Amino acid sequence: MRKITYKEALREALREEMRRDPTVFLLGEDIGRYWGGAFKVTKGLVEEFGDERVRDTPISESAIIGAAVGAAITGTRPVAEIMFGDLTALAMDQIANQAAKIHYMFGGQVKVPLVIRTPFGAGVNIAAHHSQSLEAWFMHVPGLYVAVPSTPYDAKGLLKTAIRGSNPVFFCEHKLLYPMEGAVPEDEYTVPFGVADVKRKGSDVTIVATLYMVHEALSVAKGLEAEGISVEVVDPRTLAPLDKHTIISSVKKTGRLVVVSEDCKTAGVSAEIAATVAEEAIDYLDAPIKRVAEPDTPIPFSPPLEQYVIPNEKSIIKAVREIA
Amino acid sequence: MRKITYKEALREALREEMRRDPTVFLLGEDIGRYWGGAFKVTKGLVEEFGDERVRDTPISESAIIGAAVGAAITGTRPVAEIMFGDLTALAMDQIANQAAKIHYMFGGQVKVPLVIRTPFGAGVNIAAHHSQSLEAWFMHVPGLYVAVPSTPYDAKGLLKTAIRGSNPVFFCEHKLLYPMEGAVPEDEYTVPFGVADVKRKGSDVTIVATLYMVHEALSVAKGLEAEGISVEVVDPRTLAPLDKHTIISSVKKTGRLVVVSEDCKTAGVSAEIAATVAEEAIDYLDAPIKRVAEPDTPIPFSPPLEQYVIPNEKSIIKAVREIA
Amino acid sequence: MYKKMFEIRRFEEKVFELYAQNLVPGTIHLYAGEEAIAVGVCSNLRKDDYITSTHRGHGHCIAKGAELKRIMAEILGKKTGYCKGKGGSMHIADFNVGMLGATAVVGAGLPIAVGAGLSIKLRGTDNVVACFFGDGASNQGTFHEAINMAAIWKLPVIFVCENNVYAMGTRQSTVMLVENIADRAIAYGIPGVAVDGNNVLTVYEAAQKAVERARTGQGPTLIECKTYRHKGHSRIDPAKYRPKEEVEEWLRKDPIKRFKEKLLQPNTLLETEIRQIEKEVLTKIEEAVKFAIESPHPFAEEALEDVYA
Amino acid sequence: MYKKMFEIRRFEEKVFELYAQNLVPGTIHLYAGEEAIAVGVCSNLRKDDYITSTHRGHGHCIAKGAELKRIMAEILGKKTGYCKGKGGSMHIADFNVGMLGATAVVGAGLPIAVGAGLSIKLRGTDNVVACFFGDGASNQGTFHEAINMAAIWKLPVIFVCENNVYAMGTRQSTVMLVENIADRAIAYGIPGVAVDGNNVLTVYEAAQKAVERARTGQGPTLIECKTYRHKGHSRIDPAKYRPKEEVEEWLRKDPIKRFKEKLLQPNTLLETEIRQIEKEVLTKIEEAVKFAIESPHPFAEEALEDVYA
Ligand SMILES: Cc1ncc(C[n+]2csc(CCOP(=O)(O)OP(=O)(O)O)c2C)c(N)n1
Ligand SMILES: Cc1ncc(C[n+]2csc(CCOP(=O)(O)OP(=O)(O)O)c2C)c(N)n1
Ligand SMILES: [Mg+2]
Ligand SMILES: [Mg+2]
Repeated sequence: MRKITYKEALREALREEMRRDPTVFLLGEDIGRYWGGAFKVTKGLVEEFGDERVRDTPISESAIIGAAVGAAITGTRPVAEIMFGDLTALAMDQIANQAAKIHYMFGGQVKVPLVIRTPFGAGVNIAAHHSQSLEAWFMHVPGLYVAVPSTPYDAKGLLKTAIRGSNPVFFCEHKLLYPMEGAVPEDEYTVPFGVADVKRKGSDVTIVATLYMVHEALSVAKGLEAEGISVEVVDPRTLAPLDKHTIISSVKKTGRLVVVSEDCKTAGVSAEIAATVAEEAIDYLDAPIKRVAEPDTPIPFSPPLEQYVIPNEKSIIKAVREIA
Repeated sequence: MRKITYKEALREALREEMRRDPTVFLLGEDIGRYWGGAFKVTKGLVEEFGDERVRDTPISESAIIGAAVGAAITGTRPVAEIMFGDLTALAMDQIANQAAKIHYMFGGQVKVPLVIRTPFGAGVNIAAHHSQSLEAWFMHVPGLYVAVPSTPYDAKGLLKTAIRGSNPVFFCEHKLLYPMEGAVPEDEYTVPFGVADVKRKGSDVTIVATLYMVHEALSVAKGLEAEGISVEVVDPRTLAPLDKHTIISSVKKTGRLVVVSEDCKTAGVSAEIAATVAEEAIDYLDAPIKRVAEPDTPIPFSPPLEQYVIPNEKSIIKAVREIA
Repeated sequence: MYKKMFEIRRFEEKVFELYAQNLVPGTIHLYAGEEAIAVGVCSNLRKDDYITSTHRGHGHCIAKGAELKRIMAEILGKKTGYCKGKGGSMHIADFNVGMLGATAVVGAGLPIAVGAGLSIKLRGTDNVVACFFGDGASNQGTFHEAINMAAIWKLPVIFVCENNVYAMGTRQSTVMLVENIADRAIAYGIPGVAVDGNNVLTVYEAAQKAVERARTGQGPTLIECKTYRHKGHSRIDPAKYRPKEEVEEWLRKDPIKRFKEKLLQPNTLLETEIRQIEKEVLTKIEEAVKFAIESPHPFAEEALEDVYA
Repeated sequence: MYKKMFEIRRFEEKVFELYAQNLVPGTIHLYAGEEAIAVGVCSNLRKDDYITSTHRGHGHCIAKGAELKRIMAEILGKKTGYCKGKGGSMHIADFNVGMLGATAVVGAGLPIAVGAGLSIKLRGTDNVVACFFGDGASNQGTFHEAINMAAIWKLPVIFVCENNVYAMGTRQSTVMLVENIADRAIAYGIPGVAVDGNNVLTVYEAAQKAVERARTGQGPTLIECKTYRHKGHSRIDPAKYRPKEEVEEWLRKDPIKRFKEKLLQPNTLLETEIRQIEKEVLTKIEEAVKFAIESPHPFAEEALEDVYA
């Protein structure tokens, strides 16, 4: 199968959906003609779809999301880009109090088909205001779906599902994944929400990981195979809805769970997954649940500091060894 | 000992600290002369301390917190009030990206002695935009402390500690607690951060609960005593720092854990506490960990709907019975 | 227009009564005294035009054509309300008449209105959006971001600032140095007008111009309507911060009384006609109350529905 | 002032060089071309006055008197940097000289500056705060909320908008309809002036007035300085969105060249004096680079320090 990058996969999803449905449009800061988005995901789309549907905005994050909400409830399907995930904090009211609650608050009268795309993740030395992973904030907001694609295939398929859906989707991308290549069919496909993907089968330990951490987990799995430790890597692909079933089935098989997530440990993604298993499948566990996540610090700038806080193969292996 | 309300206890803490330290001041919407705060916590303070130190602001949540940050790093100790916890979403950047990160990002050069007070909680039929419990968002932000007092005693003592400290404190109050009475000594005292309070001793099941849920848990404990089930109720009092030691000690004793928190279940406070125990004390557990929390819905308006989603004695008892 | 104004007034009085009888859960923010604005603006709108609203939204709903009985049922938390009891007084919406819903986060409606305007432009229809908000809301960052965005994209949005002198207990003059909020339009390069918000004809004319401008693709307008709420901010507020003389002066400027006097001048409406209108309204309201009171509450389990579409 | 301006220019050129040599991690936003603003403003400030800064903050630091070597060390991620390597190019602060730090969230510095102004007022000192931000930042909600707050409380804040025509690839004229951002001051009832930001004397005078106003308790001023960045937005940006003629025209208006020409007019500085200044600067910068390069990186475990005070 042909290989394309994560970034190209996202762009293809946008292009195909914009071709298919004239009500789909994009808005965000510098996503258009002169930049194509800070990470170039939307590059080239303005040439095909014009300035109206690939719409550059002022630096007004609240109004970007608010405008997307207003557009979504009146017959269009906006896909908003927030240039860095950290900046979603500026639009938190529009995301959590408006977009996510409108369907419910108004008794189901109206749908809010809206996608918010944003990159999370550290690793490129741009410090505390441009490197966070804040998925957990959005997981904690009922009414939102949260997608976390780790491969070009998932990125394309999930984004298409997000755009076609009837609910607001918080779509998390990852800076380090943009250039990563992977197999993506030429033919039309979508990836459903709420269906985890077992990225590697194994029998001794389950690792649940998301986004960039899936790849670290896969490397670890490969490495440990030589030592005779068989690791299963489960990628939930969406955090809301969360495919508990696949996670729990894996744990039932392996009896051991390591949850790996790049966000800060306390009250992060790994907490929810660990808690779910502790609640629903504790009897199958043969060892404590391990969480591998960023320690509770802002992301520092200097490379040795930054590398120290990002979870990596080493920290994952350490956790696996502690329980395997 | 004399009894005063939670609201009065908070007011006393503010008054005493403002008397003690002239750099302490308050700011917020309608906290002053004409209103005394939506929940009247600051009522009467303007008469003693004047408009400058009990400062009414425009409806500008971002600038309220931003101004508090700027004031905190230049020699004063602001206590900002956000009228409803739901509205902290509007100031999320200033809270999470500025207040919480300044000390770290600038290499420890400056302290940020700042308190943000806000009421959370449902139960008074004011619907989706005025009833949330969002503590977990702030627990997930390194650099912030998060206080969750459940009694007048704790409210006063924790608020004094918050104001005297060197770090930004996100201080969660609860609407239903404001009128609640409790014993508060006349003499000066403070309550340290990171020290849980065992609100009731027991040996069969541990309930960890916060804010209003502490009282529901205590009622449950009392009720179950008659049936011979001995429940220990642990109130962490601060979520960051979290007193894991006390929680784990209790679990070691009882072997059973129910975590009760009013926020939405997914990625909420109860997830972190459950995950911590699953990670650090799983071997002492004789049963699955139970979480009692709001289902993942916005808070509905109509009383039967609202009552249905708020955790209560009934839902706590159910959880306890399932594992005890 | 008189009918609608009277309808809102009597509706709000009724809500107040029901509140006193403990039939209304939560809190209420009454629109009484500000009727000329919603009615003056919405009388320029078609059914398929949009509005966005605030915590003080009953008047907007009624003026845009929502049904009294379903509004009342919602306020009472009944299953037959517009939002099946999930929204309540501060969150009423009726998408059938273009009422895009009330948000209780002050200022949050402005960007949403901009989005509706954007959608109109993208879909190429000729609808417009009226966006209601208060003097207090105009100090929110969203005011700035949203109006600027509507301006640069020439969106069909009419920003209607209901300046009722106070935001809770806070006087407008203490939280901004401009006398007219309308003057802030300069910052966005769009027209801004300040009008007597207690005169429905003045409001009507200002809105007419703005709607015309919007419908013909010339972009947004900021209209500031000077008005006053008759009651406190919410049910619990005795509004002691307002000087007695100020309240009396504004009560003399009651928009309904004034409009009625105007209508009673020779060659317009007869007193009997007005009485007839008023009677009809009263009946309609009684019916709405009856409907709302007799309607069932939602079942508790319905709380779990409608989280996702 | 010439010295400072030249210092900034050469410093930025050096950063650019080091970047090319792969010695600078992350990204950089150079201040080259805008030196007249930081220097013209900060020359009116005392050491105990404050400034707040942005992602494009090296110039602000230098103008306020921070040490070149510790700035450079921070940019290189070294332990001897102002923030021990935790901040980097976008987050430099030096509280000893009243530099309250750079935030990389566009517009987030404005409310913080207001808070510093509030603290000055409450503590009863006569300091002032200069708050730097870009044209792009002036569409953020925080711009609106913060300036309004400073205005109503008459706080000693000078809002300095560095209008360099672009926010990344976005031209100012496409995201606001006002020609002068300074005109937005009207919305807050404070003075607003637009000045040639490439003429250090003009900037100096405008800032002088504003500082005087602030120091004497008369409240804030909004100064818009028209300028241009010589390079792209950040290191990766070739800035192809800028018409060639535009770039050339602005390069002709280079603030340093212009100031130098002025200084060389009879009765001011001699060419030899200027050369002397330039020489000193070059030496200082070489020293800074040497210091920064030779400084150690922080130990990895230090990442866990400084989360709480
Ligand atoms: C963002 C936000 N801040 C504060 C509140 C609490 N609050 C509700 S209404 C109100 C006053 C609003 O004043 P204004 O915009 O003038 O509208 P009015 O009530 O006068 O109609 C406030 C402060 C809120 N709901 N939302
Ligand atoms: C709130 C926010 N939105 C977007 C960005 C990404 N970003 C960084 S700099 C910049 C442009 C800022 O433009 P301007 O304020 O004019 O400053 P300049 O770079 O021109 O000095 C953008 C969009 C950001 N850092 N913060
Ligand atoms: Mg008002
Ligand atoms: Mg700029």
